[in-house]
Amino acid sequence: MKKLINKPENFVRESLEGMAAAHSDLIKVNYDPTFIYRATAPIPGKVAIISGGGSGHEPMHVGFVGTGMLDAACPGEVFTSPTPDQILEAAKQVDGGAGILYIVKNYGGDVMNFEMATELARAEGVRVLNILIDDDVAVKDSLYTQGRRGVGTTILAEKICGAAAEQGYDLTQIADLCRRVNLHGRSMGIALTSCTVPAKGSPTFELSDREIELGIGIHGEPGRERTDIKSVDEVTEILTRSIIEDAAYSRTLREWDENKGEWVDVELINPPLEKGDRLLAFVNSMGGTPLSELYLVYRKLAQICEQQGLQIVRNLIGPYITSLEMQGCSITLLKLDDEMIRLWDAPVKTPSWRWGI
Amino acid sequence: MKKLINKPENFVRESLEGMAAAHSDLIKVNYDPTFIYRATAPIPGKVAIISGGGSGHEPMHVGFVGTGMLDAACPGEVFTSPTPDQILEAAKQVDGGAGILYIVKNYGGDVMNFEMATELARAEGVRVLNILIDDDVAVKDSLYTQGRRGVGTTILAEKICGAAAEQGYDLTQIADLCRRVNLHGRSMGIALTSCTVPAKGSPTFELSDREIELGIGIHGEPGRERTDIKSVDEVTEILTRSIIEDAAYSRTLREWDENKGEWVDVELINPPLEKGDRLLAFVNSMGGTPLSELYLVYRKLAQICEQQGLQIVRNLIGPYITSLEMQGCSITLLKLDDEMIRLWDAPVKTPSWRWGI
Amino acid sequence: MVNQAHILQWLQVFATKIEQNKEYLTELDAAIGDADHGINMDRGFKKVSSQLPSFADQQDIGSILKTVSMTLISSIGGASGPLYGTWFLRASTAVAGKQELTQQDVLELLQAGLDGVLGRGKAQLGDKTMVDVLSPSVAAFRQAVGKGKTTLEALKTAVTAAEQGLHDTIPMLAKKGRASYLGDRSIGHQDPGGTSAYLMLKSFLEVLEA
Amino acid sequence: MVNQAHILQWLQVFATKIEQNKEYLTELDAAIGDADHGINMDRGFKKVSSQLPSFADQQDIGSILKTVSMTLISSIGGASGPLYGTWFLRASTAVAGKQELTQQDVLELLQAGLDGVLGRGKAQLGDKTMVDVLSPSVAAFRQAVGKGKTTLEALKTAVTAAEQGLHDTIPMLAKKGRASYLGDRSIGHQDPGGTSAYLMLKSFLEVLEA
Ligand SMILES: Nc1ncnc2c1ncn2[C@@H]1O[C@H](COP(=O)(O)OP(=O)(O)O)[C@@H](O)[C@H]1O
Ligand SMILES: Nc1ncnc2c1ncn2[C@@H]1O[C@H](COP(=O)(O)OP(=O)(O)O)[C@@H](O)[C@H]1O
Ligand SMILES: [Mg+2]
Ligand SMILES: [Mg+2]
Ligand SMILES: [Mg+2]
Ligand SMILES: [Mg+2]
Repeated sequence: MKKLINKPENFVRESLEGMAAAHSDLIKVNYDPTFIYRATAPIPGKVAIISGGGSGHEPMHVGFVGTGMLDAACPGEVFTSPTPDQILEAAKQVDGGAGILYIVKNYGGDVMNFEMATELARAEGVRVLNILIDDDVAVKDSLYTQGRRGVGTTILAEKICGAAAEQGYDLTQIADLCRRVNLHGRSMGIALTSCTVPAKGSPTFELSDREIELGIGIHGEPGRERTDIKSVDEVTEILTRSIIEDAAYSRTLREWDENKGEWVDVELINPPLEKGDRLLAFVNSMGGTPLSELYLVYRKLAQICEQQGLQIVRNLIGPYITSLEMQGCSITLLKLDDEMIRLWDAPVKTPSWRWGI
Repeated sequence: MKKLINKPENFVRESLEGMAAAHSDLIKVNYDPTFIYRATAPIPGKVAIISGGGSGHEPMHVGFVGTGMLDAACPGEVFTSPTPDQILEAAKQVDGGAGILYIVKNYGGDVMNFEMATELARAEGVRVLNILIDDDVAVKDSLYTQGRRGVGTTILAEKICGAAAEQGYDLTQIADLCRRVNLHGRSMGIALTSCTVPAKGSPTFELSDREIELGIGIHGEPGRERTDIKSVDEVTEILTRSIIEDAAYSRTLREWDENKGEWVDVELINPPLEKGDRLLAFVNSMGGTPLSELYLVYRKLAQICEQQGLQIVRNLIGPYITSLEMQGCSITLLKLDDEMIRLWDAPVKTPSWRWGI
Repeated sequence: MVNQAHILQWLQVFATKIEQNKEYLTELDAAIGDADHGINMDRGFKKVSSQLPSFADQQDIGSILKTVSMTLISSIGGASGPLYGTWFLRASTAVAGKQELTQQDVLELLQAGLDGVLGRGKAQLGDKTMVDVLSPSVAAFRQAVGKGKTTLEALKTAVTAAEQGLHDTIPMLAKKGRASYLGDRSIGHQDPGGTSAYLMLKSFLEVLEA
Repeated sequence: MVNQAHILQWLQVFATKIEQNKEYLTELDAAIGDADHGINMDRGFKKVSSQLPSFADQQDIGSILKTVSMTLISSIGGASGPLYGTWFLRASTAVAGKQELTQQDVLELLQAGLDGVLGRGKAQLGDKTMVDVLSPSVAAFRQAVGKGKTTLEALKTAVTAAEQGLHDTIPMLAKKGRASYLGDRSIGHQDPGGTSAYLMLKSFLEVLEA
């Protein structure tokens, strides 16, 4: 294993120390338990947004703490969900009295830890809601399974909800908005190479020089299918068609019901994309893929969308949700409405995402 | 070779097509000859800034065309300098009548092509000056050799001079400013892996799982020295000490003398860093290194600077000057003055660098 | 009767087994997950192991298991953190205040742990998770108790059932956990969380046998 | 006498040699540069090759070489673009307006090309560049002419000197070009640009020999 690290067991902590040193104007880091929060938190009267998940996906989520986005992020060990106590402490740190939204990717580990953290926070009188992101169309069937994973749509929801919180939306409004973003986002990814978890020291899987993994998640795990290497146009076609042709997707997700004071199963349906829809197109690097290649993906994606009568009105291209040094990419298409566009364009100032201020 | 590309010979062009599709609000692309320019160029009365070099370093330079930075960028083939006719056409496209500064990295190929382009533009009555960046301390001796390469300081100069041009500085002032930035910037890099030039199809060099290359440039070429893998703290210590302990560096560089109407050799000296200096610390990924690891580098860098009485007042951390998918990093330290800080903080809006607007 | 010393030994043996099998568990997880199960479990049980001396004066087995649960919840993370955490939490409630455990107590402990995992993770038998190890082992223990077997004998049949259950995860198509994202490709691999669950029961048996 | 047909054949043979040696030149550049010399040269000379038919009616050798120069400058890039471009530009000036070249014309062409490279690149003999091939070959040609040799004979000695010069680049420590950044590690490798320069002279010889 060749990495720019010291001891693997100190990797997450030392990386956060680097962030703390670099961005003391924006963020503060708490180490035991570990979370990153806005230097200005809590902000009285503002809904706080918290996300978290395993480390190894940087800049998500730790790089997105700041004005117009997250109030706190809870990084777990590499590819391992954070623990409930971490999340609880972060919640208490940033609670400005207007409630807290947890934005949670739909992985068993994340879901269970955030559910426990919701229960703990509520037991301490902190008003928390919990919205799941499950946008990965590579996962086909939802019945009796874990359902779809949360991937690219996560950070789009963080940006949009972060802006809404900044503009004074209340907790229910932001939870509704977050759910709506999730219902209109779809993603899929591929890998050219595996990645090496520092504590493991060798690649999670081996791919020959002629193979790629289709339908991967973001934890360095293998994908739905292994196939021969293809041109970027073919790869983009597969990803884009899988997203565009994805039918209405129906499943139940657990949300906290404030009236009942318990978890309820909510039935939710993603409407399929339609001609004339306005889209945000997000081409994401898994970490090791050069920006120049992402633009090749975007080129083909834009061509297909145009042919299909889909209108890309915003885009995001770069390494935002990574799996360490993995080579590969993912595409996310989010159907936008006027409100989402306005919130997307709103100013943001975090260590890894900045515009308008 | 596994890459997200179509035919290698179309790589640069198709990547630019992707950029054109994604950023039509900011840039336009001309294909024959190839250059990218601001959608709003020429801007009458504003000095135009042009840079260029081989492709494969994205986002440098093509991602930095826009408000507050470059007016045009001339990408060559992968790791190959652009040609004089490309640069000339770009110059004619963005000339707003106030003259043009070429910011050129000190590589034989770049220097010769930009010199020819300077001569051609001047012959057509376009006022052009030419400032070289040579900041790579890994190259020791300058006498009778090519001298130091231009690396990290290049984009810092582009940002600072771009802001100056936006604020109405005239051509001589901007050339002086660019030279001053170069005289106060120093860089050094290391590689953990090689990279694969698409047209070649195999890695430029092979490193075993226990080796790293010290003192690399940005063209996927091997470095000054091959050594055993080290911890990130050790690597950072080597890079930082090489920069901090670099003595006054003296050499002659060629610049165009407007009065004499010919090239003159200018003797230039980089003063060494001193206790109390205010620095911009730039930790750059060579492309394939995760952001989390860059923060480990920054962590140690900040510790060393503090011990040495050097004050980091600004920083930049991420993949800005890459060598395709190469894993590794470089550190640049730039001594700042008030004017540079003001210009650094000024708004910028380009495909890959944005703040303030 | 199972006493406090047994419980502490069990935790120690389990922690040691996890440490010894750290890489094995991680490799199993690499095949159908994200290559961290051994690392996760070892992080948690190293903490538990370091806490064991502080339990010396603590006679209440329920309290010990509750502390272990909190330690696991706050140090493992991932899916296995809440699952093992919940297993121990519910187990601790089942034997709250007890200084010694009867055969019936052990049965209730095992059943409560399983119920906790089922409630938290919502997996069903056959989903290729630790449930496929925990569930048949509890059933076997209960059956053995019904047949009048000793605790040790019952635990032996429970471990045998766990081993069989673990083996049975290999041909299963995963429906919960990360392996479920692999679809058909999850077939042919042994479940990592089931493997650690088997080690947990095996450790308990070894302590009682000693 | 060297006529227009010789020149066109020479350009064709050189272009073919570059194509055949594209990978070899690139490998040489991978060792001490950035792995693109063969790719660069091939891009330029493919363009030249495609232009050759359009030269059929063009009898002025100077004009032909000037067009070649412009093509190379605008298509090769890197260090070799300006250098080969300048070689051809200065060579074209040396034989401007000529439809046939005397031995003296060839000497002046070679000398002018070398001077162009020296002026543009500022390399000196021994810096491990194409100058180490071009320079001794011009000297050998000049000497042979002085001794009353034929153009063919003179070119033979020039190519022999070029080959020797190329071989001599191997132990050199590079002082110009990318290889110079390698310091001591540049020693023991043959210069890629010198290799293509040798192929250029060799192609000229083959055409005159044919
Ligand atoms: N919903 C669930 N119910 C029961 N067990 C589960 C569930 N999800 C995952 N598991 C168990 O957890 C194990 C994986 O644990 P681990 O690798 O530590 O967590 P993660 O999947 O978050 O990386 C699986 O092998 C499986 O036995
Ligand atoms: N200053 C110089 N003078 C003469 N020849 C040079 C000089 N710099 C480089 N070269 C020649 O150019 C060759 C490299 O060409 P090429 O690989 O195409 O360009 P680049 O170095 O820009 O990638 C070297 O092998 C060397 O012979
Ligand atoms: Mg995990
Ligand atoms: Mg080159
Ligand atoms: Mg796992
Ligand atoms: Mg080269």
